[in-house]
Amino acid sequence: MLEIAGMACMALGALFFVAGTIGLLRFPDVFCRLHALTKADGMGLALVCLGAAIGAPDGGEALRILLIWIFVALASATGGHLVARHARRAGKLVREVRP
Amino acid sequence: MPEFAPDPMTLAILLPLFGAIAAFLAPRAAPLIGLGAVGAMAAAIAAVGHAVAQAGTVTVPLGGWGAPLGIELRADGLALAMLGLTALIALAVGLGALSAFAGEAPADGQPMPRQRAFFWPLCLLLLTGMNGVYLSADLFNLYVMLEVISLAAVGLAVLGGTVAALRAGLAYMYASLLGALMVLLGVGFVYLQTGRLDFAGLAGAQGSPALSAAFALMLVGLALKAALFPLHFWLPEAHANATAPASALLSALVVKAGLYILLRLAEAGPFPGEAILTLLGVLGTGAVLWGGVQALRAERLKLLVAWSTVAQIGLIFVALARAGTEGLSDSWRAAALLILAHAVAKAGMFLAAGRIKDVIGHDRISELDRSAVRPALAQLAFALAAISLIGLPPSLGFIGKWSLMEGAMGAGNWHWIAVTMAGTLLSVAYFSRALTGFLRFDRVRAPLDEHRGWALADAPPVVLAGLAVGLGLAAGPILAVLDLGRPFGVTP
Amino acid sequence: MTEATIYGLAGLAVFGLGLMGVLGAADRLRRLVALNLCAGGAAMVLVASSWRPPPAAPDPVPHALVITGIVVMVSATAVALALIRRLYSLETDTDA
Amino acid sequence: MTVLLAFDLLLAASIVGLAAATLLMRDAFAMIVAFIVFGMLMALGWARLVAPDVALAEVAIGAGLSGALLLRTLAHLRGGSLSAQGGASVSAPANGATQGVNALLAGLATCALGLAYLGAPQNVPGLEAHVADAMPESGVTHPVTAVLLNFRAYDTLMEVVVLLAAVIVVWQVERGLAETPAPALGTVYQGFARVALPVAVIAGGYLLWIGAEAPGGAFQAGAVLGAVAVLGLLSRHVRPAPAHRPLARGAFVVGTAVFALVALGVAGAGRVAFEYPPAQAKTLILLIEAMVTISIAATLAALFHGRAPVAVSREETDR
Repeated sequence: MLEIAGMACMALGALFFVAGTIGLLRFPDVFCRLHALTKADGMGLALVCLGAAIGAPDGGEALRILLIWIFVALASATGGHLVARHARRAGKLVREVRP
Repeated sequence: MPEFAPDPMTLAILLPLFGAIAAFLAPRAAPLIGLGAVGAMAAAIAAVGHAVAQAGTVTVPLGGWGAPLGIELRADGLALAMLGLTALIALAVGLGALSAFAGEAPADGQPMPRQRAFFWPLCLLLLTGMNGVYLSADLFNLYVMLEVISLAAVGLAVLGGTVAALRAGLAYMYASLLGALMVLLGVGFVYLQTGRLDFAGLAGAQGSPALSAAFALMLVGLALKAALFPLHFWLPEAHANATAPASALLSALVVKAGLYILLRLAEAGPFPGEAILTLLGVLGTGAVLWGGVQALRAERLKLLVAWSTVAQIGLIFVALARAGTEGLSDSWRAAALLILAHAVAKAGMFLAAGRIKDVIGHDRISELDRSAVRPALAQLAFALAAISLIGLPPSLGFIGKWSLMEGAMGAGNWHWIAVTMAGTLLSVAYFSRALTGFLRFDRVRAPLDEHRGWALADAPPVVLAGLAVGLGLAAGPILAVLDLGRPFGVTP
Repeated sequence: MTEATIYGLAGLAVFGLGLMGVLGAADRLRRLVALNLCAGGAAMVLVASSWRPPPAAPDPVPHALVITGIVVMVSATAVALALIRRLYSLETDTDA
Repeated sequence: MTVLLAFDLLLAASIVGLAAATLLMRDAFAMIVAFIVFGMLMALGWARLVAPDVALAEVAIGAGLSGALLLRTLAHLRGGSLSAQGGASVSAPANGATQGVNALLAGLATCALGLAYLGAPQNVPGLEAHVADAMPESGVTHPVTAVLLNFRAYDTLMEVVVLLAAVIVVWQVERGLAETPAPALGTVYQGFARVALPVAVIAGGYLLWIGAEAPGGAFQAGAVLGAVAVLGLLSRHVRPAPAHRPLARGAFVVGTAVFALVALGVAGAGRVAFEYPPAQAKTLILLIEAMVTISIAATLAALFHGRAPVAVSREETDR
């Protein structure tokens, strides 16, 4: 039962990653892409980690997965910030979306 | 004493390593540390020699595991000769480097002149790698050793810091890296087929497509490292633009690592077919001719010397190719002699060329005869080295070429004799371009310079060049050393 | 068709692509990246050679070799990059 | 099983595709990014081949640090910025015909190699039986660590020597080279560094310790600690100064020196070099690993930083 729940979480997480990737490929400018990437991938990562933690053999392993999640989330948030900051300084304007 | 006694083979590899560490930590004392480490290494090599003389082939299973799980060091006569050669050249080049880098002015306020501070750590790391190659009996270990050598060699090649040296150094780096990676993939194929990495595993293997692929990869990779025509493109610029002591090490030792491994592979493996051997011979012929022609066209002395390396390497491949599928039973000895002869003579020649360039101020061949300053001893050394490289008796080069031609005559391989003769004629032609420049005085405009006395820097090239000629008289003992432990399983 | 075959062939393909890059690329940086591709391909062939059909554990020796190879390659890459940076500085100084 | 087979095929195809993309990207920045992704996917493939140690090393060193080194160099070539505008192009005209012939030759050679690979016998027993037999005497329980630090310790020593040679050459080449200004990364990054770096140090130590029994060990730990140092350099928590030079030299050589000394020191009394007495094997291996980790971390950070630390002008320091 737990195994199925874990698998389901991972599958759902993977779906979020796919959505984020589509956003990365399809969105018009760097800020939109970042938005898709950080938001969707953050959710995807959380779900995959949750699924993996459910499947973990013991508490220690689950704790390590939790730590991994925290730090990857922190790192991707910082990374996203750095990309956005660099893009803004380099003068990349938000492209106007045509109606 | 036996309570604490690492074996001399391990010491021969690790002593230069300790020297390199010490020289890196204490740049000011680097020359002293370096010469001390080379001396200690020579002592360890003498101990290896003692052991080999008594037992023939000596092996050390590092870590006590033994092949195939662990790595073994193995020394026989061929390895011993190469070790001794390396120690000799390192000592001479080291002495030469003392004076070559002594006059270097401190650059932009740095505490130590760059070349002096970095020559010794790199040179000693190079010696670690070279000795490791000679003693290794494990394919993957050879790959790692090749990388040690190539990083140290690139460091030495760009020591001068000029744009030309850096460009040539980068091209050299890429060629060397690609060669090493081909060897690595070859090692992968060997492991795929045999599940082992030691030479003994290779010896017992049946021929198969995977092994052929492995041999092809390693052959091409090593030919690239040994600068066999047409894979020689990186060599002339890299060797000509390095500072003289570095050129001497690169030309005398580094290219020999690839050749030595090829010899060892030929000894261990299921032997490559006649077609491959002939191909090697043809490429060697190409190298002899192309290297000779380019040396004739070279405008600078060091470039001429570098092109002559290409030609001489080609001759060594011709020697390898000569024997046919009967194994290298006989021609390997000619190849080994040529490797030794070329190494001693070329080290002396590059040091001499460096001295000539330092004293005269340039090394343009066409203007050598206009110089009022004549570095007589360096020119003598250059001439003596040229005698050995051309192959005039009684030099070591003569003995090498003679044994090559003797064997070829015995087997009726007249075409290889023709190649050897052509190479000899070409070398006479290109070396005499430099030698006539030394001997002509009629184009000097200024009054001839006073004799400036002997410098210590003249000693290493003269000694090396003298040895290149004189060792021919000791060919018997050298051959006896080479046959210790019967590499290639032949009795003389 | 086992995992070893799939990834081994992929490794060879990567090695071949790297080879093409080294021989064909004009740009220094690109040639270096191509050499790194070659190294990756060779490493992949070695790792594939260590694979054993489960439940058997893989052979650890090629794993150790590949770790060594990775460290060696990053060292070589660093040296080549230092040469590239230095060359660039010298060339822009003299050509400008 | 078919799902996994499809996954393997897809992953292998992506790896090859990314390798090709790396070579085809016009912009050097995109090329490097493609190369990093290629390394990540390759590590995933190695995880599929049950080689977690190798995958860890590849992600940390092969993709991570190599990528960082490449990007740093690109920033140098483009005058401090990574974007393609306003910097020298790094390409030169090429000879199309030669290129074509070369590519053709390389393709043919690869096809021949592929045929040879398919012709090779499957699953030839390697050295795993030997390793399994010798494991009890190795002092550790993780086979890859046993191979690296005991059975083939000589190779590993020489690998550390390669790193040492690299840092010596880099210092030699870069003497007197003007420094590229490090990018200012802002307060968010500084905060992240303050939280993450100490944790990463702990993670490095954990990787080193766990290496005796599970995937991990000196190289992965050294890479993590090296990355910590790189992040420290970027956030300017670490500012190399000339006074650090002796310390840096010591850190570079300590791994090699201790490794080689232990290798020689255990010889004697019937043992050869590198033959640790079984009773002390675990202690000696951990000692060597700890020292090698320090050297690897210091060396990787120095390779990233480039030249030897020199005096920095006041203006530059204050910025």
